[in-house]
Amino acid sequence: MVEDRLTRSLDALGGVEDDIEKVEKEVELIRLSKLSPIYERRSRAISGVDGFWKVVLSQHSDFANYVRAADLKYVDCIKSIDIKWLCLENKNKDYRDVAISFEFEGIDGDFEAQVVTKYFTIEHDTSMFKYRGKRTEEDDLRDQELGFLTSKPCAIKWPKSYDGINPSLVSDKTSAKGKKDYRTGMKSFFSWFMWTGLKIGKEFSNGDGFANLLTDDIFPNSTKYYTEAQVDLEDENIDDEDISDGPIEMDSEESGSNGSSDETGTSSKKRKL
Amino acid sequence: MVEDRLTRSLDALGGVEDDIEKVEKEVELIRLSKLSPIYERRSRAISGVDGFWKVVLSQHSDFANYVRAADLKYVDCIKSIDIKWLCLENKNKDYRDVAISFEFEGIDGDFEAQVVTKYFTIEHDTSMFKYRGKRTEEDDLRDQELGFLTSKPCAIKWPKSYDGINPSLVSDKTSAKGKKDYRTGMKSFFSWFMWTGLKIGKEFSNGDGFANLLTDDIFPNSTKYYTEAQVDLEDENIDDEDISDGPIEMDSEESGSNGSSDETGTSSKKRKL
Amino acid sequence: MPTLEERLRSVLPNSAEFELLHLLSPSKETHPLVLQKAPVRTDQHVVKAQHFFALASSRKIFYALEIYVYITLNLASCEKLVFVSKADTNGYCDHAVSIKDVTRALIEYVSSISPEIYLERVIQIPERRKVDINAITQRTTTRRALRILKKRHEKNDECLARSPDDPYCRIVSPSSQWTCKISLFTRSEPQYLFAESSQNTTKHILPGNKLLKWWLSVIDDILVNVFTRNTRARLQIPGEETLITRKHISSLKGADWRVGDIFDGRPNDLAIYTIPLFPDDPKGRFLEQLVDEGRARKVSLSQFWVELQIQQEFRLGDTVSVIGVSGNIRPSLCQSVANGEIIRTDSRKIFNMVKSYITGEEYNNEEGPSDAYTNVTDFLHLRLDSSMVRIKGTKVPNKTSLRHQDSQGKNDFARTSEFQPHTLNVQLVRKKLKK
Repeated sequence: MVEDRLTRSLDALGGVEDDIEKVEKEVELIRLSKLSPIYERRSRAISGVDGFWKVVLSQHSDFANYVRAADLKYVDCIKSIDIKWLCLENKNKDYRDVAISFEFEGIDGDFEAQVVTKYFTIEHDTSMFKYRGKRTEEDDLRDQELGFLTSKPCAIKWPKSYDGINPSLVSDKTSAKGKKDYRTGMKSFFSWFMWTGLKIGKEFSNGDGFANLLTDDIFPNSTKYYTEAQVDLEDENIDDEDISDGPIEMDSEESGSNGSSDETGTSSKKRKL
Repeated sequence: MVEDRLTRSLDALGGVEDDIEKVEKEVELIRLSKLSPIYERRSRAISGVDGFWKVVLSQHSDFANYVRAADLKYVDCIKSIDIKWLCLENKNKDYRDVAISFEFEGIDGDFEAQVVTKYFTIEHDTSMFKYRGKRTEEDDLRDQELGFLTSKPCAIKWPKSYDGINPSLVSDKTSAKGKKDYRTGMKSFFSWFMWTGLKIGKEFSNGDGFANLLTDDIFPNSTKYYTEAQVDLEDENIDDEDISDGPIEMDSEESGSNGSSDETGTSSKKRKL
Repeated sequence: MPTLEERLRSVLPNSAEFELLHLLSPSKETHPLVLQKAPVRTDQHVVKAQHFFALASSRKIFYALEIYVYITLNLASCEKLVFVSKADTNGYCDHAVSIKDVTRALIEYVSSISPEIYLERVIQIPERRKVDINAITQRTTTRRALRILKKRHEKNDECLARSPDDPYCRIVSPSSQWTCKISLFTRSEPQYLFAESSQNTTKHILPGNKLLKWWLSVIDDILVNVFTRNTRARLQIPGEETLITRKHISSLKGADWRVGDIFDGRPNDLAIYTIPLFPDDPKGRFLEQLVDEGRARKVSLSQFWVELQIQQEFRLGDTVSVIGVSGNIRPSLCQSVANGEIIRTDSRKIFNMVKSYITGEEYNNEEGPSDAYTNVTDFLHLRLDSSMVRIKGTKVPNKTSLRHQDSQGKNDFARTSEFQPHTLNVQLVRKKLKK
């Protein structure tokens, strides 16, 4: 009978997880529908702040990990970023399905002004993968349950200065130089627009990570990043590195017998594993 | 005129931030009210899984940072943990106000079985601090705006084995030994129940961090931590050490003609700079 | 063969009592230490494990040493590499302990352990192991894990019982012949394993050149004590003249000390295919930087050493060095491990938990070393049903050191022992109070 109890309890826990997930989805939908008009209002406000996205993107420590340093020239051309959650118009869509739009200013003779929208969809069918890279059966099981991000390739006009590495222009992909150029181009921000999520190892890498970074962090927190970028960087802990060599705090107890006996140390830090 | 536009835009951004915060609070309230009955159902399921909380708490790497290793003996006595959000009964409460309850099993001759509930309240009035430690005026401004966690001391019966370090029993707080015992006791899990949040440096340290860990992480994710603790096999990258130590990924272009020309490297992770 | 306890007893002061923690992490398969030009052959295995030692006296932890061991198995060869990662003291010891002798004894001990010990139970790299969909891994979702647990329970398995195929694999060493390498990187730092211990005024920090001398003497002793005569020993001081580097090794006892490294590269070889990658290692970080800068295919080994010295993380003017040993342990000294001298954790998580009771503490006052001791002792007792090993020293001080101690008092310990061999440990970073 004890056994039955455990079986029943584990089943119940599984059911609870299902219900929690359902609630989280419901709530996320409510959240997005309430935030959506506010984000539109924010977009209009942002358009009145020159260089807003340039400041946000160039100060975000993670953003730079996804693009080549050379891309930053064109990242600076981003005039606006907009994200639409597709579930707000179609309740059948996954709440993680989004359309991300970029408005680029042009650079004379090199880069055309344009507005580009890339659509992202959560899929569960792991037979869609065209190249599986190092995916394991377990990855499949996980993705079948939780879903994985995919996207349609989307047309973007590359800068002229990238002609040498633009993957659609590299005709000779067998020579060492051709290969190298092709691969360099694949690492560019512009190749992300071609990302599908179905060709592991054969396209812009970690394109879903980049999409999530934009959707879950940079877009919702853009005002915070904008203001943070204005903070005098000198007196702030910019990142972990700075914390590790920051000033060492002394326990006041040491400095003398004047400490009262119920002092328990001023250390506010705890151990990290 | 340009200035006017910028001023107006920045004002608007500020207004947007206020509205976002309002929405987030509203949504959090909805979320908690929907989750609350599910959590109750989960509690019943958990009671059918022997040692559930022991497994969760002893595998959670952060939990151990807040208590002394000796406390683990009594942490193992925790039969249930329950969290109630006070805003669900009184809309005027901050959504971060909670009551955290622990049900302890007893240990014969050492530790009494008991149920203990500790209440946490967000305050904004920084004049409440009795000891300010190293708090700055800037901390005050921040806490006045965002609020800070406080709590009422709550009675818990300490284990007999702790008589030597139980702060209420250490009568001599001036001798070296008395001081040391007192300070040791202050680091115990049991001293957290006395934490007020108003005596920086003079009570259990980082008591709000511990409360937040329970409220925002351990309690909502307890089933996940329970199953994670049953992992048969640890993978790569269990900690930072392994990441700094990962293989360097180089483009495989050199490795030969067998790679197809559109190979872009299998690295799914980006290196942090 | 001396046990670990015997080795330490003989270097610790007579009749003084100490306690030793010796943790060994589970072994796991990993990538080859040196980036391979061609795809890795399937018959090659590289297995990595970590040793962590801590020494306590009077219920205070005062010394710690972190060592990684890499076993590289090819069809016909077996190489064991001992990477001395970090060593540190904090000054909280009331006895005059020769940290140099302790460090030497511990590295000799680790060096002489047979490779088999690390191969009994190995976590395989994911791409190599057979996926058992009934095993719970870190990729398993909560709901599926609950179903697996239920199934196990219904089949009357214990929840924690391993599935019939033990997911750990046993890799059998191909032959009893094995080579042994030691590698370390010396650089002076205020603290490596004991955060804020530099604030303890009894802790004395050696400058880079003295530290190098200290380590050379340790390694030289090990070379003479446990290695065969034809063993190579190498010293490389990035950016330093060969002549000056040579001076450092001219008076050492080992037979084959030379300027250079043990990585078997020619000066014109690409550094990326020659320099091994160790955890948290400046050499490795520089290699990564070369990859990021797209120069990995251009920088030769000789250029690597020159440029390494210019790296930002090398403080100008302070000596850093790379020391290497490559050869064979004298067969009569190769040993297994004795019962009770190792605490082998089942998971790396538990290993890290125990270790962090030491490395996560703050050592600006005596509470740190004492809390670390208490927490480790309690954790071992409550969770691992074990304890630190008690060791009573037997070393009778000779006259010179007695006199030395008389004149220096307590500080003798600090003066002769404080040193910092390697790189800043990222795990020292504590969580700041979040408000």
